[in-house]
Amino acid sequence: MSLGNLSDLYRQLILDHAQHPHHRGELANANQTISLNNPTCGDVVNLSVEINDDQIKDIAFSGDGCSISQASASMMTDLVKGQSTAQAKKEIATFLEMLMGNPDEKDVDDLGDAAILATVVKFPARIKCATLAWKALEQAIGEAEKK
Amino acid sequence: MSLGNLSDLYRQLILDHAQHPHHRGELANANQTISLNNPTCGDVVNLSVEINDDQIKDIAFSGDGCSISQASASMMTDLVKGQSTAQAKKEIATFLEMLMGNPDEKDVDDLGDAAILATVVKFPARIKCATLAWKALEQAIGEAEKK
Amino acid sequence: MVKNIATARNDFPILAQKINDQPLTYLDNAATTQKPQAVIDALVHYYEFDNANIHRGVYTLAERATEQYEGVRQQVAKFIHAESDEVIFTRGTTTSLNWVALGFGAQVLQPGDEIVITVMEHHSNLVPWQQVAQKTGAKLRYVEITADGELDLAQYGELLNAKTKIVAFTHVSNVLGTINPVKKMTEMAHAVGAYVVIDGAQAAGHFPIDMVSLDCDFYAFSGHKIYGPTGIGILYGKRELLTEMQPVEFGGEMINLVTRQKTDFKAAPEKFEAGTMPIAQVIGLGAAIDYIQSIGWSAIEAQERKVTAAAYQLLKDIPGVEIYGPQIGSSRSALVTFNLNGVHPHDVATVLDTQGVAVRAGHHCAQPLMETLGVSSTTRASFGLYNNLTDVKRLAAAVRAAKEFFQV
Amino acid sequence: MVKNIATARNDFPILAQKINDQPLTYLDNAATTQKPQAVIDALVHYYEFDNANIHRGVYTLAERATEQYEGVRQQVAKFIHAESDEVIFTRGTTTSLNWVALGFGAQVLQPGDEIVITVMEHHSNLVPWQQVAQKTGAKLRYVEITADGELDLAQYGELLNAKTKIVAFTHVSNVLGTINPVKKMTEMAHAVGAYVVIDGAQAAGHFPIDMVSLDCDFYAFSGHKIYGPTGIGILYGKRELLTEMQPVEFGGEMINLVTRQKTDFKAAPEKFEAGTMPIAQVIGLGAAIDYIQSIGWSAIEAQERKVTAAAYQLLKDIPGVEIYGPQIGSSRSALVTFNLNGVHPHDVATVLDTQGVAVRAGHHCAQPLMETLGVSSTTRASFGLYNNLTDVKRLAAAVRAAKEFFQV
Ligand SMILES: Cc1ncc(COP(=O)(O)O)c(C=O)c1O
Ligand SMILES: Cc1ncc(COP(=O)(O)O)c(C=O)c1O
Repeated sequence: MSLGNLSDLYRQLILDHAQHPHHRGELANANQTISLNNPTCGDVVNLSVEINDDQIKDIAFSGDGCSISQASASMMTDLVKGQSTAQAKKEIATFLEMLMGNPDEKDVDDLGDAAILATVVKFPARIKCATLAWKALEQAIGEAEKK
Repeated sequence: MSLGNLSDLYRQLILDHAQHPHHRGELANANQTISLNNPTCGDVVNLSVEINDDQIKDIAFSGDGCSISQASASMMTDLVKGQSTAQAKKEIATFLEMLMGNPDEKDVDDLGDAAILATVVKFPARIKCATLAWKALEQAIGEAEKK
Repeated sequence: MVKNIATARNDFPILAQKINDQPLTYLDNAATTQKPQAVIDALVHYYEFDNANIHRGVYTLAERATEQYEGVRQQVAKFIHAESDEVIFTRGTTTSLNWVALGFGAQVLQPGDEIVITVMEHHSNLVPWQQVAQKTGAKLRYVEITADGELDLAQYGELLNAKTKIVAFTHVSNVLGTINPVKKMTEMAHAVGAYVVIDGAQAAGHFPIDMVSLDCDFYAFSGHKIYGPTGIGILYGKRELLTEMQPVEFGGEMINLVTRQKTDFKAAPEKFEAGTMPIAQVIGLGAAIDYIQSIGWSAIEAQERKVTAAAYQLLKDIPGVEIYGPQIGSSRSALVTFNLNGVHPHDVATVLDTQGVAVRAGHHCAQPLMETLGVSSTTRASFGLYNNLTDVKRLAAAVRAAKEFFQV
Repeated sequence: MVKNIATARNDFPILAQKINDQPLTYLDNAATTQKPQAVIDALVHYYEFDNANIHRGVYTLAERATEQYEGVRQQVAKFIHAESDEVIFTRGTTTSLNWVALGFGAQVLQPGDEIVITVMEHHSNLVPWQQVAQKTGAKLRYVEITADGELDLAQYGELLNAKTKIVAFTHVSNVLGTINPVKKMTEMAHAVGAYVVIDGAQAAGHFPIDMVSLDCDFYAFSGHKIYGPTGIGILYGKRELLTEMQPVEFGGEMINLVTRQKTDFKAAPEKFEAGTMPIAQVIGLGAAIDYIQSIGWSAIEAQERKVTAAAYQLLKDIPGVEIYGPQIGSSRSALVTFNLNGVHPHDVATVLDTQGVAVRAGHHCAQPLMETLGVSSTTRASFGLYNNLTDVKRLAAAVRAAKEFFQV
């Protein structure tokens, strides 16, 4: 029984993040909390972020979802923790473009581990899983900027 | 240009009734008036009937419709004027059965001129035109019997 | 692939058949159009290769079906110059208009507000507004027509006032053929702060429609009248208004989160698309739009103009024929409605059918207009891109035959 | 023509294809079924020979289309043991249920009245009742399930009281597979004077349904789940209740007489069928019912029972697989919902897809049930008449492959 291009989707790095996600939990001193769900499958991401002086001081996530959504959230939190909100917004845009199949090779390099999620493009039904956490962060930053 | 089986539908007798309908108008001393329309095409029949002692003393119709509906109303009024309501109900049933393609040959003979409308069965879109006046009479008798 | 309008007839398998031993002359396109082979093939291909429920599946077929379904949404958006998330799929124009009336109209109307419609509306753009007027205490007011069968724009202007909340009108009359000045009417309505709803059932498929240029708030049309399958309609709505508008049907797929006592909906367009949608029909609609574009608007418009003008003239030349609606040369679409004096439209249509000519006889779901015209019914010949001068000659010959047969 | 269930697979062209180089093992029949050649042919034939708008035309094509459309209404009536005028065509189960909720429920419910539904409802038989409850001030109450995944009949009995006005439940759970004792539940509801609405989406097509025997007041199902086209649904209603029920959509064809300010509707079923209906889809539905009857209920039931039992057993034998719903041997329909511990259903479904096995992963539009089961999503394999033991073996092998791949 051939498992075809499955290992394209589930690279070891992705499985590692999914099984041992980084920054899982809730922040005691979050000033932004956002829950997003993927209504198609029921994946949920609860993001808690501490944003001060236009900087992501700390970030954590909880919730429930498939290995792609969990790994993606883990990789994202690794990437943006400590970044300025401007920088994080740029990373989010790069990531979402990549998942729409229009990767900007230069920028994609900046995404760290998350760059590996480019392979999800070949599995259209899983794209929403990969983008859920990033869209939550986008909203969280948007809310923070409103204040 | 062949007009196919048109003259089956429009027999001379039908055209005569359509062009010179009998009992057209309204009754001064009607005790039942019913308006029915064929919502598909907009044909309207207004029937006025004088029913006393279970007998159709007088009957007339007005309204607007195609030659089939006008001829049918004219033939029907010829037939039922003076009949007992029981007899008229029987004629109506015979007529409606005939138009559904199940003529009872023996009874059909009693329909007078209206028997010729059997040919309408071959033109399904016109059946409702042929039955409109008869259904109006059915309702009128029904109302009279309620009293 | 570019298609030639001169041979378009051959793309429609149904037109090859004989009716009552005569070649089929199909002139009831305003009721529904025939379907090109490409649309039939798209349906067959979908059912033979890609059929699956959309949005919910993680497997290959479901992805294919979802991608095609959402692809057609983008295609429709381009077709009418709108954004994808402004395009809602419905069962047909009637459903589209009912949803606007109930999901939007009933939300914004207050007692005393006014709804303006026209006497030339199809029942589908009339009864829903009667109902909403009743429900909300709003008042329904009518734009009249002139003797030429055009909307009375002066009177329309007088009707509009600060209480006017919704103005709903047809782009093209399905009886008179009048093409209304919808852009101007929209501007006038917007000037008093009213929302504009356009019934495009008789416009789409005949000439390009452009939401950006029209600037209307809602626009409705049907797939089956633009060479697509039955069972699919479109509702366009401006993005911000779709946000306000409430869904009318509730169920699977349109929700974000359901708990026992409360439900949170998705954003438009998904919030309106409850349950399993007419997926195959959406895909067939996509093929119909492709087909229209392969023929091209200028060819379609020129052909329909030529055929309509010829029909108008040939019918006018028959003594006893009365034609309704604007003269040729006015803003007029691809249909001719007429009566033969002394012969009921039903009888005319029956005679025409024996000649293979399919036309419609009746009130055309526009009873208030019939009343205004002072007739109880009429006969209508309506054209599509495949009709030609031969069809029109057959029509005229058949009307002459009817005249002879009934000796009028 | 009698068809053989053993070769039924060959009647469905889509099943001949390969997915990811594997034979397609289609196990998402609860979402939508595939279509036999006979249904595809009926659609093609309609569009190639008979396409016209119904009811309104005096010409040959319109008569043919009308006759076929009304013929299918009679066919559906026979199929469910009802009268023709008790059968309404809709877009799907979701539309059917919304129309009952809004057109009937909202009419009869008073503040303080109670609506009883169950925790195993699909959102389509849940959200409409939430909405109507909100609108009317009625209270929504839930029947719970037992540990075995069956409805708690004792608690159902306790919920019923003089305030219960409407009871709505699914015939078959689309997640648990439970076949509810709908006849008994209907009797109990009628005993307190409540109306009964049954969601038959997962029942129709799997075993005969009989309106006379069930004696329910309304019953809804979808064409696309019984081997028919997308875009067509059915609502059965008892004749006298359809008279009370109000139309939800307004427009052409459902009216008797329209004047400027007032409209008079036709009788049921016409009063509910506004505008151009999904005509081709109705005709395709007729072909689907013919197809089911050519196979025969006893063959379908036996095959689905065998396949379901085998799937249940083969999955149960895989360590780490948890199955939801009643045991085999209980009253249980043709689906098995499960989870593989430690692997999210989405990931399971993706692995299965690489093996050509199409299953559904998610909440199955039944979030309150998911919450009750304490899971956020599950994997579901659901069967149709063409599935066989080979399909089930492929399913089990693919689940074992997933287990291996994720090393759980
Ligand atoms: C139990 C149940 N009810 C209702 C529905 C809704 O049916 P449809 O999507 O055809 O409207 C479904 C199917 O998704 C179902 O499984
Ligand atoms: C002007 C107009 N509006 C609305 C409709 C209704 O369209 P549908 O029957 O496709 O819902 C029609 C067609 O019958 C029409 O001609």
